[in-house]
Order: sequence, then structure tokens, then C-alpha cells
Amino acid sequence: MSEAQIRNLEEIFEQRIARDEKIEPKDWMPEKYRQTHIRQISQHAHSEIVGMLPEGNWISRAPSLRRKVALLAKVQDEAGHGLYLYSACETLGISRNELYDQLHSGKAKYSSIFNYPTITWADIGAIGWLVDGAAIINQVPLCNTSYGPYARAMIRVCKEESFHQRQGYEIMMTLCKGTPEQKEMAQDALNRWWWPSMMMFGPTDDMSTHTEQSMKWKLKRKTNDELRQQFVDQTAPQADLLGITIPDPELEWNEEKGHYDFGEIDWDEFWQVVKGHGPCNKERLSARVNAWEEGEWVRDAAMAYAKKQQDKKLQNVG
Amino acid sequence: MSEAQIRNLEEIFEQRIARDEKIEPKDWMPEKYRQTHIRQISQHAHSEIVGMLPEGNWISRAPSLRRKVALLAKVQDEAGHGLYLYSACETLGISRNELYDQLHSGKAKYSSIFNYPTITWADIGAIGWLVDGAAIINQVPLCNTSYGPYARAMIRVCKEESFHQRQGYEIMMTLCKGTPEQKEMAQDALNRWWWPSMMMFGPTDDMSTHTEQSMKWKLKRKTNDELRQQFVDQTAPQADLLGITIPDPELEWNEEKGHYDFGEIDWDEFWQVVKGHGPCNKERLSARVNAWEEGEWVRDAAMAYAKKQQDKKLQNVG
Amino acid sequence: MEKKNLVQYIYGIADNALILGQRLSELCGHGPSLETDIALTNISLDLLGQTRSYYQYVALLEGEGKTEDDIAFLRTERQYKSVLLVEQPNTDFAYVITRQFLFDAFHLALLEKLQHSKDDTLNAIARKAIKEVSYHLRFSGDWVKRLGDGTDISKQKVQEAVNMLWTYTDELFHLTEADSEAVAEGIGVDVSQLKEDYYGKVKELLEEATLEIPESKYFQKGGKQGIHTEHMGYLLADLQYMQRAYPNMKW
Amino acid sequence: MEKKNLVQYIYGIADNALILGQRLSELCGHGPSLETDIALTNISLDLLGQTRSYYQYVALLEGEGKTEDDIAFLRTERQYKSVLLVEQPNTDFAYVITRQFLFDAFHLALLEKLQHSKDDTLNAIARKAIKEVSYHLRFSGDWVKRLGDGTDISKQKVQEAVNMLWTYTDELFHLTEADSEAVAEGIGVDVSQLKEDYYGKVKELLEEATLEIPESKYFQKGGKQGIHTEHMGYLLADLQYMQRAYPNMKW
Repeated sequence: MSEAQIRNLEEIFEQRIARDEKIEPKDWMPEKYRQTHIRQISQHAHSEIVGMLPEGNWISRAPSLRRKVALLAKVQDEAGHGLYLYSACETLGISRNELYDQLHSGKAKYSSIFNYPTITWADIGAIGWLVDGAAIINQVPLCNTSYGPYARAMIRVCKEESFHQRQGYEIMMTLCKGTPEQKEMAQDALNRWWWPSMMMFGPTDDMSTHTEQSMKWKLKRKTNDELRQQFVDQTAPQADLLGITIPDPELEWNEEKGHYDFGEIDWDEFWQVVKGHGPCNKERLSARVNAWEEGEWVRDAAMAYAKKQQDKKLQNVG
Repeated sequence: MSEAQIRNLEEIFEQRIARDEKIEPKDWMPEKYRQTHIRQISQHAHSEIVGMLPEGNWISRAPSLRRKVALLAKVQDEAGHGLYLYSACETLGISRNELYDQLHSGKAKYSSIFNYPTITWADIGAIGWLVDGAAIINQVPLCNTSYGPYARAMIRVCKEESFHQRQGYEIMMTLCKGTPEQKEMAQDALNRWWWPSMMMFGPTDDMSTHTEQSMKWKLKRKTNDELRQQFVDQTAPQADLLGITIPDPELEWNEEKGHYDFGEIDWDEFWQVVKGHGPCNKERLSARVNAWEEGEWVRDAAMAYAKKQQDKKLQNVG
Repeated sequence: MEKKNLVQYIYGIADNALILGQRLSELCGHGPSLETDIALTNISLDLLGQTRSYYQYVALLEGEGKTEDDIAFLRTERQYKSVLLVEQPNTDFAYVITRQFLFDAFHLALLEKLQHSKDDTLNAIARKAIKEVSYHLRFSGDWVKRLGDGTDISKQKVQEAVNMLWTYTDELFHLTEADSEAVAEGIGVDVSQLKEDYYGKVKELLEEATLEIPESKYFQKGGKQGIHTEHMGYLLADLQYMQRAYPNMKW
Repeated sequence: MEKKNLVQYIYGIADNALILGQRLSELCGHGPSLETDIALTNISLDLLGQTRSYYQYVALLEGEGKTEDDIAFLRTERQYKSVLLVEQPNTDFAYVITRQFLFDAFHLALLEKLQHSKDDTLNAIARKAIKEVSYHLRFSGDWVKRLGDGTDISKQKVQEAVNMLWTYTDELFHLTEADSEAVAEGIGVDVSQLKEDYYGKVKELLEEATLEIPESKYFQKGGKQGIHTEHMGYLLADLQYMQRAYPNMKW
């Protein structure tokens, strides 16, 4: 194709996006669009899969059968989200194995929040309430993103996430209405998960890159700081309702702005975790790598068996 | 050597034993004496080592610090007994590695009692009381056995075993004086360990082989049935003192004989376990094999390091 | 039937579901592929769902304000009446699948009888569970075939698992006192009657999977009397941790 | 010094001994040789012995009929103030030895100061423990050298363990509030002062063992505030099992 032709295609493409038309796998798309989407969708998929681990840590010790079943189902949903998202990503011409390789080699990122440990049962509540809460704020706009398979996956993901978020909040509510020991457990979980959740929206706008392009492609509709503000505004009253305190002395309602003011994030901690030195980065990655490596013989067996069955069929036909 | 010479040596040898003289490693001894002793001493050593496993199972869950320390020390003593006994066995011209190979390949036996699981804390008491009790009855006569290194090892072993036995009995006593739940736990442990302990004396005399020869060499001084009777006579009053009931409806004091009568052992169970099909045979052996195989690189490293140090020394001398 | 015996009879069924459900739940997030991870979690969810139905019934029978959680979490090891098979550890995927297959084949046969129990709660639970367990058996059976007739490595691994776990199958067919009484009253299933058909079907599938049938004369037992393997204590330490550490709280 | 703070100060020392003693005790019967098995058990016994001395003192301070076992077994995870290093799992012998060495070097330095504490119970415990811990350090240091300068495999394994566990060393030298107060009163040791000498000695031995010194800028912390790794919960589930399942009994 000539450069002119490509420019023409790009123009048509940008117009389609501007008209809110969905881009589908077989449609022409700029290489950068493809690469950006592979990066973002796969990061999102990896986050779902790695996100199974901190919550999975409490399945065997859940305090009631009802909670055990709910947690197990929730973690399973995350595996399901991983599946849709990997499939969406595969439509962009990359295989699942390549995506796994990127994760296992440390080349691909996943959400840093999952590098914190779950150390009490209340953490399961806090993750549902805060982490899923933050995730939804990040993700809801993606239900209208330009790439069709991603948008459709996100609709399903968001529906389930908001169920998870309510479930998490309900765990917190039960603890806060429980014994003093339980309420203390809830407060402690909020203390530990608040700032990492705030970090889920990424660097402040002045530090953030790629935003303009992402806005255009509807991979992003609001800036990091806007989303973070939305999270604070949504969560602060919920904490009040629970009767526990967000660990930020600067948190205060600003009547004038119509928003909460809040304190500064510890960006050193943010970058430490992003760079792979959080409390559980090594454990999370090695859990995934181990599962994958120990599963190799199983996947090989399934392939070998399928081939044998296929050969038999062909033989019967022939 | 001519046959006559050998007969002569054998005669002198038998006379020495008859005079209660100790046979020492450098002394001449009949090949059968050597082989029999290798078999018995190594079985005994293996039993100490495998015997660490069922009790080791409760170290991490011991109910008090005092009990945890005592149990840990006890299991350590067993490792120590294993060490003396392997050393005694090595004086007969077999290496420790060969002995381990025999254990790991299933060629060598160890005491069947250790193929039963420890499923409650009371089992730790019952093992001390019953299993160590039975072991002492089997072992005390060996302090005067004819082979010097074995006899000396046994003196030390027996001293420690009788300490363990008292400790086990004291665990049982504490449980029996405790809550009804604790007493039930003690009774349950007695129910499960009684018959396996009775089996520790081996088949009945009419079924037992090698006894005559072993008697002559002082590897044995009483028959299986005599020792078993001694165990019952010693243990039944102890159970009364604890206030728990030995699970044998036929157990009864026989005034005339001056001994307790008791019921029939389930010999099918006995042989099932001896043949390798007890509740934990596979687990015990694979725990030992795993420890050994996983430790190979460590032992290799120690050897390589020692050699390097040796070489350095030689270089400095040269 | 005496309430106490009925409760014991239910434990003999329900505890298997709890313990196997717990074992499978330990694997969540660590499977060889997302698809098997999801499938095994589904099985775990089904089993834990069944567990809840049974224990809710037990709680009702026992009264005194007992809940399903008291029953699940606050018994001593000796009071759990699950068979030894289900508590065996997740050694590797071959063990997980083989344990599942050997249990599913029994479980389905049991439920097919239990749906005709004179006890309406039990027969209702059974009818619902049959659909779930039919799926479990199809899944585990298919995987036994894949592993058996897959690669040399997978064949070796699954054969080892079959050989090891085989010794725990006989116990499935032992009748406890509670069983006998429940059978006599038309409430319980005579599991000893399921044995022949079970081994027939299991062997047929193992043969299809090109595996050898173990020829063990010796079997393990004890779970039905609450005498478990040494694996059980550690499983319970985790299972019961929260309920034991924070007694009498709502979650 | 306020009693509550003194108790917290003691936890900061004693909990390390408990948790590391527990970790080592898990290995009993599974070591690479009888000799190492016995030696590691000895270290575990020493540490648990020290734990008892500290906790008996805490029990005395707290009064109200508390026992050493209440303190050892009946706290919540967040109340254990051990450093993250000691709860790290027994991944393999290289991890076990490296964890031990990195802790022993600190432990000995701590005790050498603690023996001059104004608190007579603490200085007495320290004096007794110094002899034990000197032996521990010799043992673990010797093994680091054997593994480092042994075979290629052992070097690789111990280097990996050093790299992984190194990130937990910095926390050893953090001062908690209870520490600062105890230091001010001449009771406690200013661990931040031990840091330079520690890294000097540790690096010297690692070099002798032909190992590379990790160049990590990032370290983990939290244990001293009771924020542990995910390994701790499982360790406690076993450690506390009996006391939790059978409360208020004598053993």
C-alpha cells in the first residue's frame, strides 16, 4: 500500500471511531492501535489471573461455608474474565502462549495491587470493596471502548465485578457490625488496602503518558486524577457508613469543590511495587510460573490424546 | 583356612560367647553371626529413623511449649539412636549408604508399628507409653548381647527410651486427669495403639524362626510370647491407674498363673502391615526416600567443599 | 430412625463432599490451564453446595440453634466420617483427577440410589446432585483417558496415581452401623451392593484409558470410623482456622 | 518503662525465636542427613527454650494468671512481632541455611548488647543464649561456605536463596516505638546501630563462600508491625491448632 492509501485508511478508521462505531478483528486498523490494545487487554487479562492468588489464599480458611462458596465462585469468575480477555486479545493476532510467555518472563505487567498480601479474612472484604470498586471505576468506561471484542468482554466483566464489589462491602459490613475484634480487623484491612487502592489509578496526570491517544481510541475517557477523585468521592461515605476511618488525615469534604480533598500518595512505594519489588511480586509471578510449568505435561497429554483421537477418526473415514 | 581351622575358630568363638565375653569388631566371627547382626542392628537403626516420622507429625502442633520441646528432643534422641546403631552396624563391614539403600529399596525392614498414623495428640502419649514400653522390653536384654558395639549402643538407647516411656505415660496421665474430652482422646489412642503394640513382639513362638540361634548369641533371651506376656503384665495395671480400658475383652488377671490372660492378635493385620500394606507404609518409605534424594545435592556439596579444603591444605604443605 | 443415627448416616455422605470440596478448592488458581482450573472449581462448588444442603438438614435435626457452620467447622477430626480417599493430597494433576474419578463413579451410583430414599430431604438433595455429579464423572473420566492415552509421561503419572489411590476404593463400600440402620429403614443406601458394578465400570474406563488395573489384595480403611490419615489434621487446621481462632462470631 | 511497652519490646525479640524454632521443627526427620537433622533440631530446641524464658517473663509481667502458652498460642497473627525473615518457608536446605545464617548473625549481635540490659531478666536470658547462638552462627556460616564453595548446583541454590532472603534483612535493623522507648531506658538494644557491622560480617562470609552480594535497593518490612507474609497464617494454623481447638485445657 502506498503511504497515501494508508493515510486514507487511517482517516476512515479515525472517523469510524469518532462516530462510535466498533472496530472488529477483521477490520483494518493501524499497527499502533493493535499493539496498544494487545498491551492493555493482555495486562488486564494477566491482572485477572494474578488477582486470583491473593484471594485464593483465603479459600481454604474462609470462616463460613457461605463465604467459602462465594469466594470460590468469585475467584472462578476472575478466571473466567481472564479467559474472555485473553480471547479478545487473541483476535488481535497474538496467541495465548505468547501472552503467557510475556507474563512469565516479567515482560508484561499486571495490576500492582495484587502484589500485596492478604493477611486476614477482612482483606477479602477490603479487596472486594476497594479493589473491585477501583477496578469498576477504571473499567466501566471501557464498555464503550472502540475495539468491539474488548468492549463486549468488559460489559460482562463489569457486571460481575459490581456483584463482587457489593459482596466485599457486605463482608466489611458484617465485620463492622460484629464484635470489636471483627471491627478492628476491618479497620486494619482498610488501613492496609486504602493507599494501594488509590494507586490503582496510576500516576498523576502530569506524570502520565499516552493519555491523549488513549482518549481518542476510547481506551480512556477520564484522566487518572479524575478517576481517583471519583473513587474517593464514592468510597469515603461508604467508610462512614461502615463506621471505620480511611487512613488519610487530610481526607475532608470540600464543600466548595463538591469533592473530597485527600493526601499525597507515597509514590516511592508505588514505583517500588511497579518495578517488581512489592511485598509479593516474586511470590505471585512464581506461583503463575509454577502452575504453568507443572501443568506442561498435562497440556501435552491432552494434545497428544486429541491427536490420537483425530487420527482414529481419519482412519475410520479413510 | 581349612575347614578344621574354621571349626576350631567357631568353637573358640562359641565358648567366648558362652563365657559372656563381648565380641569386638576386629575379632574373628562366623559369617552367619555377622550377617545376622547386620540384619538385626540395621533393622533396629531403620526403626529409629522411620520412627521419627509418626511423632514428628505432631511437633508443629504440640499443645504447649513444654510438650513441643520435649517431643522435639525425643525425636532428636531417636535420630541419635539411629546414629549409634548405624555406627555399630558399620563395624561389621557395611557402609551407611548400603544400609540406606536397603531401607529405601524396601529390602530392609523396620518396626511395623511405625506404619500406623498419629491422628491425635494422645497418640504421642500412647506411643511413649506403649510403643516405647514394648521396645524397652524387647531391648533391655540386648544390653547384655554378645556383640560389643551393639550392647554398648543398647545401654545408651535403653536409658533414653525409659525416659521417653515415662514422658509418654505422663502425657497420658495428664489427659486422663483432664477434661472428659481429653480422657476420651486418651482412651481412643489406647484403643488404636494397643494391638499394634502387642504385635511388636512378633509372631507367636510356634510361628517364629531363628529363635534358637538368636538365643545362643544373646540376641534374644526370652521368646516372643514371654516378652509379650511381660508387656501385658506391666501395662495392664498402668492402664488401670490411668482409668482407661485396654480394648481386649479377654484381658483378665489369672491368679493361678500369676499373669494376665489376653485375647488373640489379628494376625492378618500383622502380616498385611509386615508385607508393606499397612496404613502408612508407603508414606513412611517415601518420606525417607524423599529426604534422602532431596538431600543429595547437599551431601555432594559438603564432600566437594571438604575435598577443596583438603586440596588447599596439601598445596600449602607442598 | 433415631435422630442420632440419621445424623451419623448423613455425615457419612456429606463429609465426603466437604473434604473433597476443600481439597479441590486448594487448587484454585494453580491449575495446569484456566479451563481445568475453572472446571475443578465448578466441581468444588457443587460439592460444597451439596455439603451445605446436607449440613443444613443436620442442623435442623439437631436443633439447639446449631448451624451448618458449627457442623462443618467445629467437630474434632475423629468426628468427620469421610472416606480416606477424599482427603488424599493434591500431589499432582494425575492424583487430583484419579481421586476425582474414583470418587465420582461411586458418588453417582450412591446418589442414583439415594434419590429413592424414604427421607424426602435426602432424596431431594440426591436428585439435584445427580446432574452435577454426572458431569463430574464425565469430566474426570475424560481426563483419565487423556492422561492414560496421552503421552508416556502422563501415562506413567496417572498409572502411579491409580495404583496408590486404588487401596482407598474398597472402603467406599463398607457399611457402618449407621448405614445398616438407615438401609433397614429404607432411608439409606446399601453401598456394599454398589461394589461390583463400580469396579466393572471403573475397570472398563481404565482399560479404555490403556491403563493397568491394580491387583491389590490389601486395602485401607478407617475414615468411616473417623480414623483418618495424617493428611487430615493439616487439612482441618486450615479449614477450621477462623472458626477456632474467633469463636462465636458471625461472618 | 511502661509494662505494656516492655512486653511489646520482648515480643519483638521472642517472637523471632518462636517462629524460627517452629519453622526448624517442621524439618525434624526430613533433613539431608542424620547429622544435619540433629543439628537443626538442636538449634530449634535452643530457640524454643529461649522463647519460653522470654514468654515466662511476659506472663509474669502481664499477671492475671497468664502462662507462656497463652502468649505463644493465643495471639492473633497481627500480634506476632517477628520479622518477615524468620517465617519464610523451608523451600530447600539452601533457604533453611541462608535464613539461619542471616538471622544468626543478627541474633548474636543483638544478644551481645542485650546482655548489658538494665533489665536483669533480659540480660540473664541473653547471657545464656549467647553461647547457644554463637554455635548456631558457626553452624550456619560453615554450611553457607560449604554450599557456596561446594558444587555448581549448591552454589546456584544458595545464591538464589541469598538473593531472595536478602530483601528481608533490612527489617532486622528497624526501630519500633517499643524499641525506642526500651533503648531510652537502657533496657533495649538500638538495633539500628548493629547494621553496619552486620552487613560487614555477612558480606565477608558470603565472599569467603564465593557468593555474590546482592545489590538490592528495595527491602521488605512489616513483621515488626505484625504485618506478615502470606506464609505466616499457615504456620500459625498448625502452631495454634490444639490450643484453639481445645481451649482452656492442661496438656
